[in-house]
Amino acid sequence: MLEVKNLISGYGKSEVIRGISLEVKEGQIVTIIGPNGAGKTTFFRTVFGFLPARQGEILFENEDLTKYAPTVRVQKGIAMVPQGRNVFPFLTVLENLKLGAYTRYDQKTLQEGIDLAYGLFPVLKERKSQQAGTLSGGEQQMLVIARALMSRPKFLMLDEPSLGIAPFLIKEIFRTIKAINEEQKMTIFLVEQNAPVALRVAEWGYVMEGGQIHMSGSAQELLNDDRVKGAYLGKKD
Amino acid sequence: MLKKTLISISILSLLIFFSSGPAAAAEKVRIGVVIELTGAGASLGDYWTKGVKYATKEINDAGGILGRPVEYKIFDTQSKPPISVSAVKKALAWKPYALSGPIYSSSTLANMFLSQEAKTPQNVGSENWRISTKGSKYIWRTSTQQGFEIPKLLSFIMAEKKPKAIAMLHVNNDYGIGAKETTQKILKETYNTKLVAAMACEQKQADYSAEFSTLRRKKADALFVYLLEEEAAIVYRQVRKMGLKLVLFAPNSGISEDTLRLGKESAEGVYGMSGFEYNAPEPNCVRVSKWFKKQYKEWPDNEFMKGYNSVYLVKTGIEQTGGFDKAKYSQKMHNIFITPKVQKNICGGNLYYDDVGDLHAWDYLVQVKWDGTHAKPKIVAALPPLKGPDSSKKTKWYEK
Amino acid sequence: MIRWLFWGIIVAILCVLPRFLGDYTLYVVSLTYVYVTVAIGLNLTLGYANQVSLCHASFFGIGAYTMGLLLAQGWSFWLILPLSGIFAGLFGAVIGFPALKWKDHYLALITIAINIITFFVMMQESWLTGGPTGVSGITRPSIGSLSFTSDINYYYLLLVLFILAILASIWIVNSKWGRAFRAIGLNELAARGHGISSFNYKLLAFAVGAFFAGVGGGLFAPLLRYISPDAFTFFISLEFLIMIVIGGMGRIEGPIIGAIIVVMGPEVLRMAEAAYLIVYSLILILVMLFMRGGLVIVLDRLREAIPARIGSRR
Amino acid sequence: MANFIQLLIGGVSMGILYGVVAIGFVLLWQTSQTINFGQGELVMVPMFLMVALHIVLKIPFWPSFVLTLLGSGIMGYLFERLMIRKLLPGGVLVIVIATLGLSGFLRYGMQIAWTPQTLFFPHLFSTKPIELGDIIFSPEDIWNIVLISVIIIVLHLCIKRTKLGMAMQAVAQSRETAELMGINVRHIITLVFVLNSVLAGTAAVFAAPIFFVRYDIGIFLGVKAFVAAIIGGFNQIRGALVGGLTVGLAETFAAAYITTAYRDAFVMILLLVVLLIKPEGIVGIKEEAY
Repeated sequence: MLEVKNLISGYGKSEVIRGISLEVKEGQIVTIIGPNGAGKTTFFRTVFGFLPARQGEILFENEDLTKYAPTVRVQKGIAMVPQGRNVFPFLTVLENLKLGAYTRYDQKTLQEGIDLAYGLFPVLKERKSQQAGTLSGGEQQMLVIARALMSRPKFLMLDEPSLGIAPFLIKEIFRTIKAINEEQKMTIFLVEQNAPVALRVAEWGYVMEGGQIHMSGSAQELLNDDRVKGAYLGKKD
Repeated sequence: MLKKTLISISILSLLIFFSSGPAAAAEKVRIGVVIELTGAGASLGDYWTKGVKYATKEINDAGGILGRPVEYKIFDTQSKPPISVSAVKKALAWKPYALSGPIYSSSTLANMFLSQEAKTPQNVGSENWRISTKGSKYIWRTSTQQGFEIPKLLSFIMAEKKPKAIAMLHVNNDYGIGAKETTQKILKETYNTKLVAAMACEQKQADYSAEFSTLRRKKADALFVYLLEEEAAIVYRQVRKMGLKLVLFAPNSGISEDTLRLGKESAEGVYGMSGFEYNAPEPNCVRVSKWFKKQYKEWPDNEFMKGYNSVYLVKTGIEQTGGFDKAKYSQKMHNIFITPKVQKNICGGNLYYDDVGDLHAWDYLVQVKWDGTHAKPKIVAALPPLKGPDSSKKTKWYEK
Repeated sequence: MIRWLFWGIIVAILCVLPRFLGDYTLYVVSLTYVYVTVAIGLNLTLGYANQVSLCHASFFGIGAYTMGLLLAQGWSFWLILPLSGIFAGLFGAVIGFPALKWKDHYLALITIAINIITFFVMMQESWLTGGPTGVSGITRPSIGSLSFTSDINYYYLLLVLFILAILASIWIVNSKWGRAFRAIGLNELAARGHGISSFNYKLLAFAVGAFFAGVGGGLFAPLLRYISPDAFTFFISLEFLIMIVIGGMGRIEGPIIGAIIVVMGPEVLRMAEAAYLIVYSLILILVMLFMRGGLVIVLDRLREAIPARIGSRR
Repeated sequence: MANFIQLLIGGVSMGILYGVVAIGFVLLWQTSQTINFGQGELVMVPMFLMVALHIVLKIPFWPSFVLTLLGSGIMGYLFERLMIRKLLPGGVLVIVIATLGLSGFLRYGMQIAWTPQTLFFPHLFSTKPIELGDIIFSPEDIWNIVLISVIIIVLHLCIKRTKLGMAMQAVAQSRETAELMGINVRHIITLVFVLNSVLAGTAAVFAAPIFFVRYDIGIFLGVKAFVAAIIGGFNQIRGALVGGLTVGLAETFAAAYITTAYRDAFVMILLLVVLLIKPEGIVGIKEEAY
């Protein structure tokens, strides 16, 4: 579904992504794990179009995306949940959700989307007329994921969904991610520092370090790999 | 490469600019027009410049001054005193015989010492009374100063309208504050009364409800509107809009063509003083106004006549001295009575210049009448000058 | 070595300049010196410490009125000139104390408001300032038998003080203060982390900037020999801002180039009569569109192009 | 009491005019962090346009009005496309200086291209004063207040209820997140500039009979609206309105009860007081909350 070939990008004079090639197959959950500063977020921002690609191709359903603005990529069926809590703080939860469906015009899909969001995260229904800025961190993360689903994407990109969230909520969020993948047949592309959680839901994984892919394999293989274990999985697991 | 070329061009132009020293004295009579071409006074400066232009053309068509053609050059003061100083310096570097302008009193006060030092006659359009107290022998006014205008206006209003409580709106600058001081002084000394309210207004002020509420509180029945043209028109409009019953009276800025063009029917009934207006009963005022109307499709403001006269004053002075000596010019042009015999084309009839360059001339008390399409000042009375040969001519109020 | 020669030649040119100038151009150059002095102050405040001030005309006016009013009381010019700077600097510190808690557009607005208020005080409090008619008859100074009354002599006085002002600003920029200003300008939080008391230095930058403006005002009054409130409006503050932005912020050469353009630009362009203001406005837009770092950049390019390295340190 | 009510009407009718110009300031600031020092000129130019159409060419009022708004919109579009888009990466100061240049360009351009004189503009409404007991007021003031209020309410509803309005709010709160939603931020910014110009054009038509039409009126209106926006709150549309009314009322009441000599200074003192006590403005929200 998504194929990245020899991608190079960065900020100013520095080159952060130094030739990355990878593939995400339709229907799968694929994750990139790696240490802080490996360039995972930069890679995501390049794929979504916030950063221009300096070289290489980003093929989505065999079409090169590099020439399109982020807006167009949304219309092509890509949605991204960026790092941090990117809610519109002065709009209500419901208004936030409606904005998620900005590229979808008809009332029916809108209502379906809202029902789906409320089904996945019932707490959002309770808070629907509250200003989004007043929600807790975990609730904001749920809202952001739900909002990304509102555009009915075929391909959902999630950047560090576990960042700064209470541990019991992390599990719930990942359970939901899995559910979205299974019930909605949505392809999910995930960046996570919390490797064990990510690899447990994913089917395929890449390990990124210093702007390059160091390893790849099925999630199960990576979970059992000694090097990965030593570097990212820590003692607890 | 392009940038380098640009730099060398700019350096070159700067060099050319600096190397162009004072030009050699020419055979022309040069007049440096230091005037409000931009800024708040741009509208007035425009009339003035047109007056200078017309007078120059007229004089040159008739053979110049003592055979020499007149040439003028315009220097913008931007309506700002510090810039007016540099404008006068620049004008003086051009070696003019005389200067014409500026109109704004604050600019004149800032730059008049330069013409005094350069011993170059300067004919200004300013009306602030302080100008005549500075002791310059090279400054002449082209209109009567507020210290002469206001007592004449008040004498009519007090005698004919007998107001019980007079209030005043004045523009918050030297022109307006000077008028407030003069009015307070005259009311106290001559009529033993005082203004019930004297309110400073900003330029471009559009809402006068605060001022009107004070008028109502003080039970004023007459209002002296000492504002610039646009603001005066706005006040007339608002007085009508709010249904106030007041005797309105104003200096010449309040009944000038610019004000009436904007005030239209709301200016009906306003009393004002007029020196050189297009409808003054004086042949030259009528003649140049008609020319203006033909040329620009509207009636001129009195600044046009003032600019026109500023050139003719130079002609008069030179012809009176019979040469181009500026010191003699200065001497001749003080205590001089300029009648149509002395200078055929000058506007305003008999003009008397006293020993400090103040103009004493006939003023006309007018009342604005609305004829359905235009507001026009109709003359109610002719008031003789306070000083000079004509001051002894006691007239009854002009034909009512 | 070559650098000193270069500056020596420039100073020499400035010294002989009056011989080639008419009255009027001499006045314009003198006025430029005064404005550069003020702009240098703003450059310290805004260019280095990154604190916007849109009331520099107030500081300038306070300096000018101090000079005009105390001269009328019979004080000596040489005593008043530092006082002009000190009064303005004190005023800067007093308003900076509450104002500098804010930054960017809030600080810009606070300073605009202060400028408008001081303008009204100059306008209305005639007992002190002479009101809208201003202060006239301001005299020029002398030392012993050396009198600065004539335009040329006053030009030389201004030239000396102008060079002193530039040297002072270079000294300040390279001193401990200057480094602190730049540190705050670049990143206030980081500067605080390095133990720089950011508020005190911001206040200092504001006061020093005001001091320069005050001295500029003290020199301005005798140059014009007349001052009125119109010379110190908020729009004049904008002109100072434009000077350093066009010239190049945070560079010693910036205010010099900027003041030359802003003061002399209209004078050169005046040939086109009223149209020069349009041209001037257009230049502002174009510089912002295509030469963001100010005209100093042109100078840099030129310097790079000339193999012998002339010019001052960055 | 009668006096008080009359001052109130006077202050509100001026204040609401400042407010509607200030709303434009707020919209621009919110969506693109632009501080537009040429705002006053965006009112001045439509004033002249209105005179050209309605008085010189004698086109009836309503068609002239529509054409004026159209012209304003085009002006706003060009302003954004040709200037602001290139300047935005440079930051606030660069935009401040460039818009100052623009303001001068339009002002002196109008003076030379047309006239330095003040031009007449007729009243839009009846000028026959209405008397209610001791209170005398003019229909013009009342109509201005009512019609501008309606315009502001409609604008408010559009922003709160329509899809484009929501998108504008989204861009104002976070540009990048708005892009995530598939909102074309550039289009929205252009739209806001057009909207700002049209609002300014509307204000121009209401202001013309009160101020008359002159090339340098923009400085006056621009500064007043700027101060109003800050006093009320730079990041809230209702802030601009509250600010406008506060400025209008403050100058009227201060002039009536204290002194007229410091009329414009009072507003500035008020600005300082507000900034020192509540820098985000009367109804503004702290920017740190973003």
